[in-house]
Amino acid sequence: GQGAEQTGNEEAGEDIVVTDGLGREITLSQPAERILTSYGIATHMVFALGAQDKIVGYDSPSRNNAFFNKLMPELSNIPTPGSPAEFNLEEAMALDPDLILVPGRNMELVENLEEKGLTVFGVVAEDLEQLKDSMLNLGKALGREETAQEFVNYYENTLQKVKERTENIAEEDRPVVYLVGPMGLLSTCSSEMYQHHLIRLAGGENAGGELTGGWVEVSPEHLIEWNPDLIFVVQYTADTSPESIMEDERLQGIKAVMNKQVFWFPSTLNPWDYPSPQAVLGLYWAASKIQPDLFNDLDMQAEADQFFQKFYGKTYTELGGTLD
Amino acid sequence: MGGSDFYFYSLFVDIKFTFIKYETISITVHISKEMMKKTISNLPLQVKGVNFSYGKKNVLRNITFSVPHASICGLLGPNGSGKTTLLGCISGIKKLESGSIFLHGKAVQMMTRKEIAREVSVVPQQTGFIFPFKVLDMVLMGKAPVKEIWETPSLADREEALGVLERLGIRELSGRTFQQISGGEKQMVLIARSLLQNTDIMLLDEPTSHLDMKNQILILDLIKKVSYENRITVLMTLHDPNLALHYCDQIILLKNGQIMSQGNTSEVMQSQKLSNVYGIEVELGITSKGTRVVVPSCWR
Amino acid sequence: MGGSDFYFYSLFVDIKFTFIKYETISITVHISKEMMKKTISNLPLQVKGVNFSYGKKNVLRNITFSVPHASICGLLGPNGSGKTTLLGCISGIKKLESGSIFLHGKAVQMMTRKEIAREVSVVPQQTGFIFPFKVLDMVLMGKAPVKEIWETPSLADREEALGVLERLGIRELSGRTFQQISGGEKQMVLIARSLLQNTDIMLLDEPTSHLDMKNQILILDLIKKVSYENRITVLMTLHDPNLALHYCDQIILLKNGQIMSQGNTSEVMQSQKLSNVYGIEVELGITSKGTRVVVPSCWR
Amino acid sequence: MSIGVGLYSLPMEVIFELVSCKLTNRAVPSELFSPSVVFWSVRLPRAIMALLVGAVLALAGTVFQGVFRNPLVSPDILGVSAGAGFGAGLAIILVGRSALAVQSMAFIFGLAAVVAAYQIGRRSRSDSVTVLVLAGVIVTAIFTAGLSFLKYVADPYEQLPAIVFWTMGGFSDIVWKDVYWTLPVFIAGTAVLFFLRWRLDLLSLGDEEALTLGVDVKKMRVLYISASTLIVASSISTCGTIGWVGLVMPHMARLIVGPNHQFLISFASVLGAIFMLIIDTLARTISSGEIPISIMTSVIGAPFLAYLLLRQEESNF
Amino acid sequence: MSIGVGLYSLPMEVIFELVSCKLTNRAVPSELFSPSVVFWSVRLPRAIMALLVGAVLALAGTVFQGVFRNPLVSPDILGVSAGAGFGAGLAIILVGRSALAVQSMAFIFGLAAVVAAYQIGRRSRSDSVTVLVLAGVIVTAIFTAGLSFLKYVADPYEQLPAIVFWTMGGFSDIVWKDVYWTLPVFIAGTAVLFFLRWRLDLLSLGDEEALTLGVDVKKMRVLYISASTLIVASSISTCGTIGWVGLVMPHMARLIVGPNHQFLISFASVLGAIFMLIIDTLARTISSGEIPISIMTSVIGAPFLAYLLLRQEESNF
Ligand SMILES: Nc1ncnc2c1ncn2[C@@H]1O[C@H](COP(=O)(O)OP(=O)(O)OP(=O)(O)O)[C@@H](O)[C@H]1O
Ligand SMILES: Nc1ncnc2c1ncn2[C@@H]1O[C@H](COP(=O)(O)OP(=O)(O)OP(=O)(O)O)[C@@H](O)[C@H]1O
Ligand SMILES: [Mg+2]
Ligand SMILES: [Mg+2]
Repeated sequence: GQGAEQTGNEEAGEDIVVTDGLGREITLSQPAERILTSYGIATHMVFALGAQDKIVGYDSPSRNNAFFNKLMPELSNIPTPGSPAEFNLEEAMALDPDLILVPGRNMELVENLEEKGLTVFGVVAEDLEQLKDSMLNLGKALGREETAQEFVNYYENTLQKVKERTENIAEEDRPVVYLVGPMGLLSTCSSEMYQHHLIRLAGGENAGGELTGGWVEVSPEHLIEWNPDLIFVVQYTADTSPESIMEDERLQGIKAVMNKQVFWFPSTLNPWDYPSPQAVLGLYWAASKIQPDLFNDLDMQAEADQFFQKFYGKTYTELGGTLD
Repeated sequence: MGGSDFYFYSLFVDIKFTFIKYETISITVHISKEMMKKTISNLPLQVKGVNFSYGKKNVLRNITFSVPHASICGLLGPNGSGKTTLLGCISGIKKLESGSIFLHGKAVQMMTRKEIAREVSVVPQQTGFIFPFKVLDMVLMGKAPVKEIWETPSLADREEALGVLERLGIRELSGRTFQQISGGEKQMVLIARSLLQNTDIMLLDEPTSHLDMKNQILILDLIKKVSYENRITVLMTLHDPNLALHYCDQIILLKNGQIMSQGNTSEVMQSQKLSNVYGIEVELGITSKGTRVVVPSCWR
Repeated sequence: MGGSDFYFYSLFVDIKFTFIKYETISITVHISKEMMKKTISNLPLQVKGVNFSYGKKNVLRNITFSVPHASICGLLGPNGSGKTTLLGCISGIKKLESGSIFLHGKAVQMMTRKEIAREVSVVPQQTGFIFPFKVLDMVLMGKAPVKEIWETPSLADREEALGVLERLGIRELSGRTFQQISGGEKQMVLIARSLLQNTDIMLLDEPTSHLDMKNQILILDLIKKVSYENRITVLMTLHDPNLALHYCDQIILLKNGQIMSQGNTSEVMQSQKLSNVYGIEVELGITSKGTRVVVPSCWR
Repeated sequence: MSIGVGLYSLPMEVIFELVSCKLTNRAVPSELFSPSVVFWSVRLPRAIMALLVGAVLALAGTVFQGVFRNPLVSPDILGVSAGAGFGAGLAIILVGRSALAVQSMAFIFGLAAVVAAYQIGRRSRSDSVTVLVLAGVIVTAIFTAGLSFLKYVADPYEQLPAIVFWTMGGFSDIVWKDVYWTLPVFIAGTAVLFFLRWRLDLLSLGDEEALTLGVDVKKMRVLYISASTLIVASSISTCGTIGWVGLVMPHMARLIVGPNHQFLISFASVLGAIFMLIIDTLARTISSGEIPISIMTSVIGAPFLAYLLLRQEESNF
Repeated sequence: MSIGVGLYSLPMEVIFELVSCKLTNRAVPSELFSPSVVFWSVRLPRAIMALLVGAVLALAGTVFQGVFRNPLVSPDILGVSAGAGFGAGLAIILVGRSALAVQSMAFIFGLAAVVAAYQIGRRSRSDSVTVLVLAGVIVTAIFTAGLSFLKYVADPYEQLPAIVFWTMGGFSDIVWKDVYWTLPVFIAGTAVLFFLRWRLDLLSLGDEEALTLGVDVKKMRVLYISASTLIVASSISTCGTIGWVGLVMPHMARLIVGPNHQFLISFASVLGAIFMLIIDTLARTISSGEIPISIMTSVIGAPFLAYLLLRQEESNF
């Protein structure tokens, strides 16, 4: 890694200037060829941009990710110098990356890396807008502008379509959705979470909408009182499954259980319920479950296959993904 | 002698049991069996060829003695001669290096803690506590050996404990915490506990230390009375030869972990023997009023 | 009297200082000032009208006495009479309820801990420890009062400490841990520490308890010698009146927190007075060889 | 009573009606179906569990402080929490999400950790309680490291949250099944400790003195540790690690009734049970989400302990 | 030496070259630019910090165990970690991510917690160390609850992760600035404790006996606690909470050189420093992806402690 300043003087005209999630301008003399990500979402973005062959190091939690490994079997031989929590500076430097993708919220790490003369891109993608921005900028930095643009277009189309149909649903017509979060049956998303907005966007009402914080613990009493019409269970939850919910004696009086409206939130490959490049499919899926009448034209399986084919080169089905 | 038969029987059972479970130590048991033939008797306390070491430091060497029934035996000797250690061996706290100790003919090594505690009560030389127990609670602990493991002291036990405190003249301390009484009062409480334990054998490690003259006499008179009336055997260490002279029936003189002399008080308490053991000139005198006293010659 | 001037001066300074800082207690100080006019003297230890209570329990009542320079004063009394408490008051551990205590004319209440510890060393009645310190380290702690806060004992101090142990005949214990020595040996070590502290005033709480006859005599002889040679004032509690008789110049008899009698040993050690204090008949006798002894009458 | 309060309002007459339905074996009227579920299946088992866990943790803490003669000891000093956490993690990774497997593994490893600590302590030349405690520190460290390692290798989306969830204590998910499975263990362990309560006084005197009073120190120590560990392990394996109660309740109880274990044991249990029920009731009532039990224990318990400390008439320490 | 090892390979001759460049004030050859950064800005400050933190934690732990006469005491018993965590959380929420603000707030609240604990302890009628420790338990509980509350109200995407990062200890983020700001505090505190080391022997005898030996027990206790707290707070505020070392190193040291604080203090510091450096070197070398420091301390430290325990010739407890 040569410091950015050194190359800056040579041929200023060809410099690539991108803005990262923190609003910082980053200048590259040429598209980054050796990238290091320390953040799962960023790794996802790199895959969605088809730039995974540029990865020289990635975040350790992604190491066991079956989806990544299927797309790129040699990934397991690439070092993992860090996670959002722990970052091995030395190993990162030893890998000599052109660009390091880190979670934008870890300001200290960003500063620290820059001090060492490394080029850092802070990824902030807590909602779909930020996701689009990040994809565009990252696409530019990685020399994948076209893919990024395609991606953004797809996103905007989808969003547009969903919004049109759900925007004007009256509050009382919105089914109450309870989303089972990572800590098991009794954890759900607060109004500050992406998942809350996703449910709203898909035409539902988040059961935990009046809560604040991140993932919040509630008691079974809440659940019974809220009496949700649908229950979504995220893939990465603990100790809970739609089957166990259907069997839970405490929940037998709940509409969702009585009407058998309890589902895994797809997908079996990667969760679609948080802001990652595949999140848009999650929106589609949720909308089709929450407002089946409005989205009866949607073939979720086909949509997913198409999306995966376009951005990952293989269909969702080919990769082994299912929708329940 | 019914008593002796009973002991023989119980020993026999013990030995059979031992053969089954611990085959490797059967030889030791054999030897004891030989010895028992002779030693099975009503003698309450017999110590035979006991050796003990702390690490490499040899502290007791071939200690052999026995204390007759219902007698008071004084254990005298210089500091560090091994008195406390010997008492520890008898009460089974310290594991012997060799030799054996018999309580009423039963080997201490083969008795459970509870069996030992029903035979022997101990007044320790020193104590240290974490929790601020009440004096009465401390004394009541003397009832532990005769209780089943799940029992707690009854009201009758409380009455009995208060009675013992009364006898020692410290009943008014019963509600105080053990940490908040004076040194001598602590000593009295420990003795009260030992009395409540009500065993056939009492071991007392310097029972009169920290006690004032009156309490010393009170305690020793009481022990003498208890020993006589209840047929209790007492072995106690003392540093004051005058007390030994006036209260003990038997004396054992210990020095450097060896018994220098033992026998009836009048035989052992002779100036030559005492001088030898303590390493200072000691003389036995008699006051004009006829009280026998032991005094160091240097006080003349 | 240069010494007295010096003390007067230092008191004056103290009082002025006191006025400035603690205006509220100036009255107390005034009274002391009055008293001081008379009491400022070379008397090493003066106790004036001391009262002390544990909670509501009154333990010391109007205790007033003084100990002359380089003399040995025995503090005798039954268990729980307040001896240990009185020593605690003198060494400044216990806060007085009223009255005052002067060390060489300086009020204990106004001295820092370090100043007190340079004047007074204490051999406690009981100790309890957490860490297994070596005997030599225990003894060396006696050097703390004369060291600056950041200093550690020097090699010379070690030599001195070993010398003291030598004098007490326990040099070979120096490398052992304090937990692993006998009761009497512990007592010797605490006395050694107090000797190393080398103060003008020594307070000893039952220094002879747990000691054998030889060591009792060794210690008391040594204290007597030290007191004489180094002009050291000693106040010690004792339970054995014979020791008091033979080693003390002065005696104070305490009962129920009150002084019953005080004065020269020969004046105080009279059978009537002792019988009164202890509540048993005591008689003073003399052996055929001419040694004076105190014995309870019941031993006759 | 605590079962009346909660987010789902259950007026007393409704509870009355529900109980009388149960007693007379009448069918619940359909409009009371939800209240019935809330009352019988949610609130009651939860309240019972809170009472039980509070009691056993306080009890075990008291016993441990007595056995170790150290006021800073809490029931998990010998590694039971760390062991249980590791066991649960192992079960989640190897077996999957079966609650039974997770609970049993947690239980077994909780016990295993204590056995390991005891074995290390026993093998040391100086067989003191301090050594035993240090052995506990060792075992705790190893199992904690093991759990961290499990987290490290766990699938970050499926297993990791499950592990994290498990380690956080709480009563929100308690169902009758949990009560049924822990109750026998609780009763057995508590009964043992209750019956042995007086010997704890003796044991806390110190080894030598206890020996001369006929207490088989080693055997009793093993008994106390086993019984306490059993109930703590079973509590942890159903409700996760609930700190603080086991350490602090014994002190509160001691400040009130003194150190005599004869009374202390029972009093500490009752105090612990009441405390835990109050805490849990507040935790599920006060705010719209569940407040973690650990926050509540501290917020309520800390000032109470401070009050007791500052109020105490005579030194209890 | 540890600075030679690491994932970024720095052969000895390179280090040599780099040092000689520095000494002679030569410009670094351009091909050594990266190694130079790794050496001077990454590895060196980190190694130095690990040494320092290991030393001060072990030192503070030894002092606390002596002052409290309890082998289970660790330097954060009076609440310094909890306070620092709360302070850091508050800074993150109120001020933002400025490292200076976070570190200073952590430091200040760490000290404040200890002061609070001391004040509670002092106001109790029985002014014993146990009461002080319980006061510490109270303060710890309150600040921990406070931190949980802060986490609860924190923005889940920005502030919460920042708080969580902060509370996990580690050296991976250490830069020279951290060394500069902690060093004076470390030196001052360590010097005080080193000079007062002998008095710790006296204090550990018990209050009354220490008093008669001329030790102003209360004053000394405040001094020891202040100096230790200062260095621990400053360590925590830069490197987060690093558990275990402060509790266990004193025992290891005591098992090796005995309880005499005159030697123990220095030995424990050195042992702690070496231990921490080894741990940190391993942590950053062994795996790709940092192994959390807490795993390493346990994995290396626990067996070592077990070895010492089992090996000890005579009882040290
Ligand atoms: N910490 C305490 N709290 C309350 N009362 C106490 C405390 N220490 C001692 N006492 C009581 O104060 C009285 C005097 O005690 P002190 O220890 O001074 O007696 P003493 O003369 O030294 O007795 P001994 O000869 O037995 O050592 C006793 O009645 C004792 O019970
Ligand atoms: N725990 C121990 N470890 C090693 N040596 C010990 C231990 N306890 C005592 N000793 C040594 O063993 C010897 C005998 O000690 P013991 O306590 O039996 O003496 P004692 O006759 O009771 O003396 P005292 O009259 O002083 O109480 C002494 O030399 C002592 O130093
Ligand atoms: Mg002895
Ligand atoms: Mg006394």
